[in-house]
Amino acid sequence: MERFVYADNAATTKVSDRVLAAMTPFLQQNYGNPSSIYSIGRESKKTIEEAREKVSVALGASPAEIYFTSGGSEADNWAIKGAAATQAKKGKKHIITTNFEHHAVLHTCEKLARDGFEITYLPINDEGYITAEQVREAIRPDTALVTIMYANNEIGTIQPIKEIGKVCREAKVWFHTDAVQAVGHVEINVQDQNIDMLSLSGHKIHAPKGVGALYIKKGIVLQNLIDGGGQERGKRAGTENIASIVGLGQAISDCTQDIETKIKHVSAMRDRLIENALKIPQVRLNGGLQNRLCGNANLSFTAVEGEALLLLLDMNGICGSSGSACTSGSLDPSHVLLALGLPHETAHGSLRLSINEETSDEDIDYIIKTLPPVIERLRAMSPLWDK
Amino acid sequence: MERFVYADNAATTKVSDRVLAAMTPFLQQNYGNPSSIYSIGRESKKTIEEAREKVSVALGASPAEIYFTSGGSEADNWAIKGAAATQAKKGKKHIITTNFEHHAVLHTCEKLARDGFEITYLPINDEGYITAEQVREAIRPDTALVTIMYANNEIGTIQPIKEIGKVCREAKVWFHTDAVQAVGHVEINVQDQNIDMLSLSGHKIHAPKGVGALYIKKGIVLQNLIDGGGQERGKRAGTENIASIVGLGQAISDCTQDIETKIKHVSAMRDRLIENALKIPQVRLNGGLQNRLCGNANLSFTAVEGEALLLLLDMNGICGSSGSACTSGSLDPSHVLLALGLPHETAHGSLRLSINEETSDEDIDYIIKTLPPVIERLRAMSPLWDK
Amino acid sequence: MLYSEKVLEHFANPKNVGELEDANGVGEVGNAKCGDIMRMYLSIDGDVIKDVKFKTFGCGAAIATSSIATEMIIGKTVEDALKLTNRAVVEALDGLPPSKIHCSVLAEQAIKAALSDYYKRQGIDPAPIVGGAGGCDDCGECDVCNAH
Amino acid sequence: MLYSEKVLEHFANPKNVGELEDANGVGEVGNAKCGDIMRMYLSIDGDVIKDVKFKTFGCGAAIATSSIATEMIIGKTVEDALKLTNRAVVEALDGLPPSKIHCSVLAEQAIKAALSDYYKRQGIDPAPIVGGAGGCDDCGECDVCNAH
Ligand SMILES: Cc1ncc(COP(=O)(O)O)c(C=O)c1O
Ligand SMILES: Cc1ncc(COP(=O)(O)O)c(C=O)c1O
Repeated sequence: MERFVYADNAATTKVSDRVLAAMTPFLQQNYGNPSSIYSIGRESKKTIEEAREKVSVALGASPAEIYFTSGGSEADNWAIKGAAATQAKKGKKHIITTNFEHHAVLHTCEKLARDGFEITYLPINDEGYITAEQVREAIRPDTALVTIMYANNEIGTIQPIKEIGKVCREAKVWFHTDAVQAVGHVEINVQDQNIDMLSLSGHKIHAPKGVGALYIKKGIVLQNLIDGGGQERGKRAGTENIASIVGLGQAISDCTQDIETKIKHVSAMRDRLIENALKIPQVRLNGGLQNRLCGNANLSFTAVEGEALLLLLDMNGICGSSGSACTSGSLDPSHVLLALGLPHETAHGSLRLSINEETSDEDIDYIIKTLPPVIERLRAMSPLWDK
Repeated sequence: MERFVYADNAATTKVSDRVLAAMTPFLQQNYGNPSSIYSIGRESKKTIEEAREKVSVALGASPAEIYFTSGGSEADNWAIKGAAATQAKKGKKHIITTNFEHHAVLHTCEKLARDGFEITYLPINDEGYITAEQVREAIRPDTALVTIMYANNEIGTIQPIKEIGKVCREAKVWFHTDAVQAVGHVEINVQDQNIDMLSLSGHKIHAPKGVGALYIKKGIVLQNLIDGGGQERGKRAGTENIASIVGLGQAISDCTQDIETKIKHVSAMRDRLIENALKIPQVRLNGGLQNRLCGNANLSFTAVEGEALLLLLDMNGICGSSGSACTSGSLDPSHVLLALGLPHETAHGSLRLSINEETSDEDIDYIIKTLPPVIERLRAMSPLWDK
Repeated sequence: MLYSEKVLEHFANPKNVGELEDANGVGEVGNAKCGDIMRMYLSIDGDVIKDVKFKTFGCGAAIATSSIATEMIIGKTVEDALKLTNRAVVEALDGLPPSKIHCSVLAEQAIKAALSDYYKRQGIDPAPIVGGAGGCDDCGECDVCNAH
Repeated sequence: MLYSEKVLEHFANPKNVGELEDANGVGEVGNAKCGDIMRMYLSIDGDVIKDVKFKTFGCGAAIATSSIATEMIIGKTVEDALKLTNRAVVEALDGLPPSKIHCSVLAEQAIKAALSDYYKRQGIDPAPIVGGAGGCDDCGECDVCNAH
């Protein structure tokens, strides 16, 4: 292997040295239970509140609006199931979402549908976008919640969140956004953008896996997902995952600092990657290029199956993914690519490369060099290619 | 401060060096997403399965019956809400529990009560025990679930789990036990003991906070608590908290090894502590001494309030707790002590000291020496003492 | 539960602990169910509070508020003591955690209860001067904690 | 998704990739919707399979099973080739992950489809010899994946 290039940062990221350094004391010396009264417990408590402050600053929220969770999936489940339970009491049992959400949102909506909720799945257009107008048209008097992802995990398209939020505010409907892919890669301000609830996850921004947060705007009352002790002001029970919470605080500060410069730098690398990849015959870029996560490239190659492509790239030292990580063990084609209108055989064959500020120009060179022969080799084996 | 004695291991424990060593590689180098197909992802996956194996061995279960969660509270919530949802479809809406469960169980049951479930709270006797006979008498044709804790977190009493399990098996009622305090301190075998579901938490056994597991016997189908990606065989969504899962695997192996010797050693220290503490005037031991966690001592001192006692002990280098950690920030007296039949003023004044194999004889000496003057000093200030 | 240095200081070294044999005003508020009982002993000479002592069963904050409150009224006139608010007590301690604010209320009420007792012993109806009963019932905290 | 060394080896260096100009038996199974298509080319002389080539669109396991299956029948009699089971293919690869077992079924079926084609070209009804259609429809996997 000439080189090792990790281009799957949308799946998960490496814990950064700064984050690890912030966490380490809380894994060992400062092990006090934050709810305990004695000194080492009190210190843990204080540290959690500092991390909460950092998260709130990154989102333009107030600390009292931030609740720590075990990750993005829990945050999504809590926001949606919690809002559904609250609103159902007022007779509101209609939820608006899209057909290209992460499974944490989609499967949660499906669960609610089994419980008697009606779900409207707004279709994305062939570039991967939803409009605020679509949301406006779908809202009904019994709409309990609108949940639309900030940026898609597979094709990286960024939605018009502020406008969607405005439509929801006008209609007095709660608006949740799954911003797991957006935080740290897009400038976010929940107030300006009219967001009522926002999910985020640590392991996408160099914090560890298994920690995340849900922003809940003051005044919004969700039913708890996890009942028990009084942690997180009685809204999320369970002894706090202090080390990881500290890591999340550090990570979100780091990744939102100087974000404009980072976006510019990473976008330039991404554009060079896409430009060169598009020179391969019969390739397409999935998702529009305009409003797109700075690190995301998603490509389909006619007659090439996704898993085989990933495996061969891995053998050449390149980590990418096909569909979202949590479904790549399954037989399903990507629901996101199907939502884009791609036929099944193409939906099986996409390659997502997700780079970030740690990616080097040499890494991009290496991908550009490696990709064409790998594609050629698989096509030589493919019964669809000579058809 | 002459000495620092951490005697609050029932609240949380220090991550052990062995556990930290096992975790460290997964915080940094091996950061692959376990669901990914390329090599570093595949390695993460394998590691998780090894940890699952370790947990299953410790419980006498099979690996396919172990599901990782974000902690004990999530495990309790999932077991109880998940079972309730499954059973409600069969018209079973009655749950049997006790009046001295952890809040993760109690508040979950209260939530279900609001949703139309009927809850029977079996009362403990004045020594802190439930009998299998009480359970037998409470079971009805519409009983969905029996959930009774293995060992109490405040007073350390160990319940007759095997017998309760037998009663439930005979009646064909699902049996869940919150074993967060028992794992690593009691010999457990879910098969012998007729347990259908069992919750455990890492941070009570020298693994980090924010990781736990739920054992679900093969054949039992629970509704998911967290929907989304296909992790944990589609039953618990969310990118796996690999480092912590590895830590939990290591910790549970360590703490169940040579458990008999450990229990003997720790019990002896505990007995010496209790014996000497009982020499203080007007003191009582809460919970029976017979079937009691080897590290637990819970004492009430007439006319002494719990929080003040803890604070003064802390100033003398001793970390203990009053009530459970997650409620010690609140104004409530301990519901466990009230369940034992203690009057309110006594329920406000209990001291839980929880020691473990890391506690030394010198630590015990120090507690024995420090406690009497501290009690005396608070009594001198108390308007209840001279009454 | 984050206590200020000031609270910890007063808890560790409380001022004016004890009873006053020659007290001419004694007041007790709170109850064991709530977890806090405060008893204040005042020795009043003319219009001036010459000495104060307290006994408290309660959390760290209860002890610290008792201690600082006694300091705040010792040597003051009865009139000034009546003006002592729970807010002033909280400020003097550099703040209290939200769940402990009721302790400062108790301290204020304990002083008022002791002053009421003083007036009664003088044959004066305290109600117009001291105001309400000054008992625990006014605080409402117990409802909060029991409803929890 | 944990592949054995054997699977990875056959994926990295698949044997018998390509087409056979002089094939006298060609079979294709699977469909793009399911994500796997396998096409087998057989060159049969008398009773013996002289040469085999394959083309596969599909995952790593699909390519590896195609590769090993061709190796397992090359030089064998038609009769022996008919006896090749998906189980034997899985074993030869030191196992497959559960979700990839269908690939081995496809390999077996692709060979049977090619043999059916061979019989048909000889004017012989393949049904009594080869058995069922050997098409993708028998595998049932697509239902599984679509129901998911
Ligand atoms: C008996 C019992 N159940 C449940 C829990 C909750 O576990 P966790 O803090 O991991 O959520 C605890 C400890 O906090 C406990 O002692
Ligand atoms: C858009 C989106 N939502 C939710 C999640 C789930 O987050 P987590 O893995 O932290 O549960 C992910 C990533 O896995 C994601 O990309």
